[in-house]
Amino acid sequence: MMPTGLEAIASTDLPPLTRQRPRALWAAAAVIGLAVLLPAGVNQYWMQIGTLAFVYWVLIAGLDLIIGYAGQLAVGFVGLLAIGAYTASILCEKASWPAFAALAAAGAAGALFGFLVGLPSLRLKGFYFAMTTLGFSTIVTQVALGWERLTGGGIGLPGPIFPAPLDSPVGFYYLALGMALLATYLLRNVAFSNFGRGLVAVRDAEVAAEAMGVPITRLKLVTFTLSGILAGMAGALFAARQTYITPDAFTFDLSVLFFIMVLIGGRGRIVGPMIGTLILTLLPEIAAPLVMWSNFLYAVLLLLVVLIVPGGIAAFLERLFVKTAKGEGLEAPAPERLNAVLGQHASPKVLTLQGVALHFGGVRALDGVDVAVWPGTVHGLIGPNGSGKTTLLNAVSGFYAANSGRIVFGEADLAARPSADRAALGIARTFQTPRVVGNLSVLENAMLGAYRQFTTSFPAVALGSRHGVIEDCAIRQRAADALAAVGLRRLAHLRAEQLQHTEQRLLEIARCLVMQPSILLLDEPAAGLSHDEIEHLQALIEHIRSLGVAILLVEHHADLVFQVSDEVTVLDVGRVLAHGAPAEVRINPEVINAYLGA
Amino acid sequence: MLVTILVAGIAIGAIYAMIGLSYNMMYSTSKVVSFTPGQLGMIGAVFGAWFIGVLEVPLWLGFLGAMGVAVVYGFFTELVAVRPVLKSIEQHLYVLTTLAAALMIQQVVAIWWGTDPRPFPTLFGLGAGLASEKYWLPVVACFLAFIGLELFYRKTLWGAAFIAVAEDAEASRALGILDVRIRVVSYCLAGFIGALAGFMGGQLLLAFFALGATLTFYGFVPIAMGGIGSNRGALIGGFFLGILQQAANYFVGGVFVGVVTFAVFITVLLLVPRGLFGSAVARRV
Amino acid sequence: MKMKAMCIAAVLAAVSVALVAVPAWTQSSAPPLKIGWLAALTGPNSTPGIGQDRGIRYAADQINKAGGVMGRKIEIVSRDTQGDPTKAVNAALEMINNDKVEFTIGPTNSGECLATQPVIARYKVPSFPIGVVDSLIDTVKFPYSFRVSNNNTQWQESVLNYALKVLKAKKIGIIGDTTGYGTMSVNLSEQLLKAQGGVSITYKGEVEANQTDVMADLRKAQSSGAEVMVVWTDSAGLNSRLMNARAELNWNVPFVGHPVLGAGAVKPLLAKPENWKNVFNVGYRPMSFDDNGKLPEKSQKFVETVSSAGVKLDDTMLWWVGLGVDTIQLIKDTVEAAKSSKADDVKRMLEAGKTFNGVYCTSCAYSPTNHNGYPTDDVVMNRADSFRAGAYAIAPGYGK
Amino acid sequence: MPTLAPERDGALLMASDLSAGYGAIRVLQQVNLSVRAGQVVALVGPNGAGKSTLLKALSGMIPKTSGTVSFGGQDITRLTTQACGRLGLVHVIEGHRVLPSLTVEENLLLAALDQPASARRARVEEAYRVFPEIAEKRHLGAGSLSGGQQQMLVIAQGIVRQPRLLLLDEPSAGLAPVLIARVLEVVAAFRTKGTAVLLVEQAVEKALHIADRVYVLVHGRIVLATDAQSARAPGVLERAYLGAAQPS
Repeated sequence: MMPTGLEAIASTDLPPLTRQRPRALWAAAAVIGLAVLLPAGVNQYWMQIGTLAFVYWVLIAGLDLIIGYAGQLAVGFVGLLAIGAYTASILCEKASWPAFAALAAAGAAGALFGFLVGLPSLRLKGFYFAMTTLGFSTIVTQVALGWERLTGGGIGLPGPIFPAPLDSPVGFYYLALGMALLATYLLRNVAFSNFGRGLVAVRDAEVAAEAMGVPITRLKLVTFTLSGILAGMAGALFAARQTYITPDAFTFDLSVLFFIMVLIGGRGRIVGPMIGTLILTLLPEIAAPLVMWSNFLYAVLLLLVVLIVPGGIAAFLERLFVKTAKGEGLEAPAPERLNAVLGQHASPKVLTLQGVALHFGGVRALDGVDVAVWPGTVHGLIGPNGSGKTTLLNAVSGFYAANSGRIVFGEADLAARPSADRAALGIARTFQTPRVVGNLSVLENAMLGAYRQFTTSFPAVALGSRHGVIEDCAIRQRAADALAAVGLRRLAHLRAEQLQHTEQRLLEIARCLVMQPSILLLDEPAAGLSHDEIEHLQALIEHIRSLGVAILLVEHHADLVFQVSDEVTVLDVGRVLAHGAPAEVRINPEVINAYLGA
Repeated sequence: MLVTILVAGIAIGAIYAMIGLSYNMMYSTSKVVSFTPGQLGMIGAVFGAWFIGVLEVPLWLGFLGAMGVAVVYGFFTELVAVRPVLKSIEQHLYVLTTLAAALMIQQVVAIWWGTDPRPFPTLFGLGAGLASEKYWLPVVACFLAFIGLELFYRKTLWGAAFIAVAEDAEASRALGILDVRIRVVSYCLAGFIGALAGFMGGQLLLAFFALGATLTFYGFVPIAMGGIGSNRGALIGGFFLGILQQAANYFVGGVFVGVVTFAVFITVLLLVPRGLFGSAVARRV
Repeated sequence: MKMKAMCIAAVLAAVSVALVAVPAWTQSSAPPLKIGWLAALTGPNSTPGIGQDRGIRYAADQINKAGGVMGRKIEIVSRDTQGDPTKAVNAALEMINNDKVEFTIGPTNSGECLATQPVIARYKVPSFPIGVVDSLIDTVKFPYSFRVSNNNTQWQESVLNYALKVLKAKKIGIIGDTTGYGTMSVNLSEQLLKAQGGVSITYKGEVEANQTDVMADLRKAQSSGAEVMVVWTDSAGLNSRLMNARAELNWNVPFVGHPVLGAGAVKPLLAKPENWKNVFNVGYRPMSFDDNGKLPEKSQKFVETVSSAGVKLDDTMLWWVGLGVDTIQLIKDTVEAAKSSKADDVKRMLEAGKTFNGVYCTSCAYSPTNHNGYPTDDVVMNRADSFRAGAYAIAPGYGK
Repeated sequence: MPTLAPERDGALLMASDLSAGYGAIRVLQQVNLSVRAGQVVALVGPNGAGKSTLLKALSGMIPKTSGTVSFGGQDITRLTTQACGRLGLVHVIEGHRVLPSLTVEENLLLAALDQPASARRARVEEAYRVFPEIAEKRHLGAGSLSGGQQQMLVIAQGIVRQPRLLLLDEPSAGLAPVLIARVLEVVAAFRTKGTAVLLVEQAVEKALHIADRVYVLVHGRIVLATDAQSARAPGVLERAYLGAAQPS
């Protein structure tokens, strides 16, 4: 997974690839060396099985991004393989295109249909989405059968033949190996980049991803397109390896096989699915007599992986090779590191709510609320349960649309802006129950905050652009500073799900800081904190304020609110009950009654 | 010509509708959309054919035997494929485990029963031509199942308990209702209804191991149209799909029936994700 | 004490060496003649593969008992392809590279054959595919590939000649299933009939194999005035439903077409046994009972010897078993005639045109330009409902 | 303010060093609490303090991270909420969560599902006597009832289950004052029938009128445990609530 030790990251100039643990680099070199020498050491049969494994891996590398990283259960991916295979074969056979041009065309066709297969994932989840991909692949086989003039129907047609040296089994082996390495390179670049982290956030914490401004629709579609390209090219290679394709070569069982290859490997990993692909290509050859039971074994394997070894091979390997260092625990925060994080970036903006009303069904959650939060000040918001505090926060951060009234931040009228743009405007928020991306490391979670400020495009990152790597390092450094600021410096490399509840709260705050916000919305940050943890929080809030960031603090912890706030508003049943300096509000009889629920 | 399309369409539509009822029965108590209803239909057809056709067991015993196997498979599905993944339902792991359960039964039947469609015996031998039993048996069974379920929900206390668990599992637990036991019973009942579809439709569909996959897909279309959880939606969606397919088969030709069905399926899903009668989706934050 | 342990170890070592050496010693000096058999023994259409498998193993045993081929024992190396093209290609690669087979038989379905032919051709291994698709045999693309069984055109000609010459039909309807094989056969029949001239195709349709109700389609064919229905589907279910629909429309028009019209699996699917009347499936003269119910003398002897050797015939087709036996026999004769099993020698010997007289392929002959060995006029029509012990009665009108 | 040790003898329900929460979130920290037979105990505290979590931990709705709970002398720490219910520890959860598409009668009959069929009718009639307001709406869908009526129905469901101890979670939430009085009057009546009540309530003053003892829960800790009389003294609760009482 990610490199360990925060100090190692401090040197920003080295691109992440070379700074990966030497052991991983040596392992990768060994595997590639073995693959290059294989044809010499083994007969043509096992070599061609190797070719098949590489061809499948070109597809699985793309599918791993969809299932492993983005968590979209695309069950019917054989349809895209078929589209690539038929596009290449038809162009070569009927329009006598050169093989490499046909390969590129297969990639393009894969991109188009990958995009189309991705569209339903924007609205559908789980079973519904799995069903659409299954339906898609059955349709592809039926059209291949029915459109006889083009696809040769049941009789099928010959696959593309690559030019001279590559048409021999050995030559084609190296072509497939090359494509497999290219696919791995693309997968690695995206997986270890800003986009890879965004995908895992979409999989594990879609709400948090939206709050951080991750453009979920665009990210999903771009990922489906990339995996479509890989699947299409894999299809062309598959047709070339088979030398002849018929519709019944693209069976539902192959779809399930691809699905299991990713899952057995382990979600959100690269090496795991690679090994999964190798095993599931070799297994049927070794256990040929068991071929009758092959589907049954795949089903049992799928069940075992989900129920017993959710982490798959990757988790198993990690337990063996990667010793997950124990977190040494919380440190005293170092607020001075904040200057490096926020720098002079935070442009001061005023948040004003005028007459904001919002109701669900009969219940009037907010009933004409006026609140103003000035830059460089802390505005406390308190009130009994169900008074509308969190609703107000959700309205500002775009999860709810106000029925009437205006919310203005700086010059932007928020009503008009979609929720995903709020992060770009400089609005950052935490949640009542912390929403962190469990499977990402603490450092990666913090880096997610800067998703919107990452300028390199997806294709550029996929192809390993230097600029993308430099940007990534800058964000990594900013995240490291933010973690130090909140006291999580020594826990950077732990997975976020290993953190204590309070540490997860601080991680959320660090993530917000990395967004270099103009306003920070804190939703009950002190809940469940111990006494001295609250003091640390208070010091942190005061330091953030001193750097010109506006803070809207929703909190039950009365003495924290009254000590740190510059002004306090008390909400009750959706209306402003009292407003003013903390000292006056605290002794205001109405407030006490509201609190005691007289 | 219209008559043939209607009669065959309604007969097939009734089978899809019953598979839809099986989907709803499982969903109501577990909020899991499972891959196995189609396989239950296959079990009804294959085991019905085996008991009555091969072993020549009397009709009613063959019926009970086929239903029994489906109930046991329903129990197995809940125990192995649903219960362990209920805790992390938002990760949709149930898609994987129920898919595995479906593939297992399909492969076992393929190895034991063979891979060619085998005959399903005529049950009562009533009617001929368009009035043959193979057309109206599934329709009768479908309405009996639908009405039976409505009565069960409305008139019996156990039915009320089902609705309670479906509506608010936590409140039901607080009331002392054993929601786990209700869920197990619902999966067994779903097994019965699914197998009923396969058994009653056996003469139309024949006893074929790959029936499960087709019924799972075509049985899900009414659910997508009608909205998961609504039995009325499943019925209407089922009959609509049956007739649509027969018409497409006649006018457009065999190959493109799948394309037409998928086109209808995907448009409905994208326009009305919750379906026409579906229940509202919970608030996000 | 140590001594005792020592000598026990020595004895054990000696015994184990002996065990390993024994099999090698008894084997004749020459290495076994390995024949690869790509069979679909499970999966969708696996029934033909199972029948052919019985013939192949029976023939190999008989030959090995009689001393093998030039002293070399025949070893059948088989692997189940399940009718899946990818598995068939992998199986072929394994047999050729790992097991070093010198011949391959099969695969048994057209899709698989089309995928394996180019792969096998690249390794110059003589192969005997069993699919009927014409494009499987091509003396240029697949120089070492020969076919013992018939090709699709021979089936088509037998069926269409019977419809035109024996049944004397002027208006013909053609119906097939929507699989690749089905659509291809329906189009081929249409072309051949148009080339024939003097006959009108009143109905042409394709029906999905598991479409439950075919009444609508058949009613369209009936109203088109077709006098004979040519049927191309290998799905027993669809064939039975077509016959039942014909009976319900009481439209007594002969069905002429694919062998599976007479398959054992059709019988139980029929609403009434008489629905099987007036149905003629394409078959083979050597495997057909003549008018007084007797098989040709050579086939009768074959049936007796084979069933006495314990090979079951009642649940399969006799010609499948015959094809298996003939292919092994053909390999033996060719290798013995060429005195070598090298690919080029075998190819030269086969193309020399020496006719091979098998049970199923009674006069099988190849030439450098024709690698289809089956004699066309042995492809005849049978009466579908006359199925007995794997064979059929020859259809009326053949007489000679 | 030292936390008082719960009375050892004769306690019907006793929780000792009870901790619980949701996943990584620690809500309750070493809570000690007890309720004697026939006693009405009020549990108050600022919202978000963990009052509902405590009731759910006591009744087995959520797993406990540590500590034990005993009821009628029997250890019920591991029991499911259904099993606790059968022992007489009945939990009426917050938010008047009736089953809307079932009739009032069906809602009540369901509560008596685990009792012999013959006894169900008697239980339901008894509940109607306590809440005549819902008696005449017995055949209406529970969803069509007003908030107050739904609250009565939920409590009636508790009555039907013949509780020895009733855990009531904010029965007065969202109710008009006159209905709050009606509900609290019914709660007080339980005492006369010997049914103990652990009442979680926002309306602190009203709760104090009918309660025998009071526990104040702040941030998952019991900061004050005293009899209702001394709790009513001025300033006692304010200090507990508004943070003056620093948790030890």
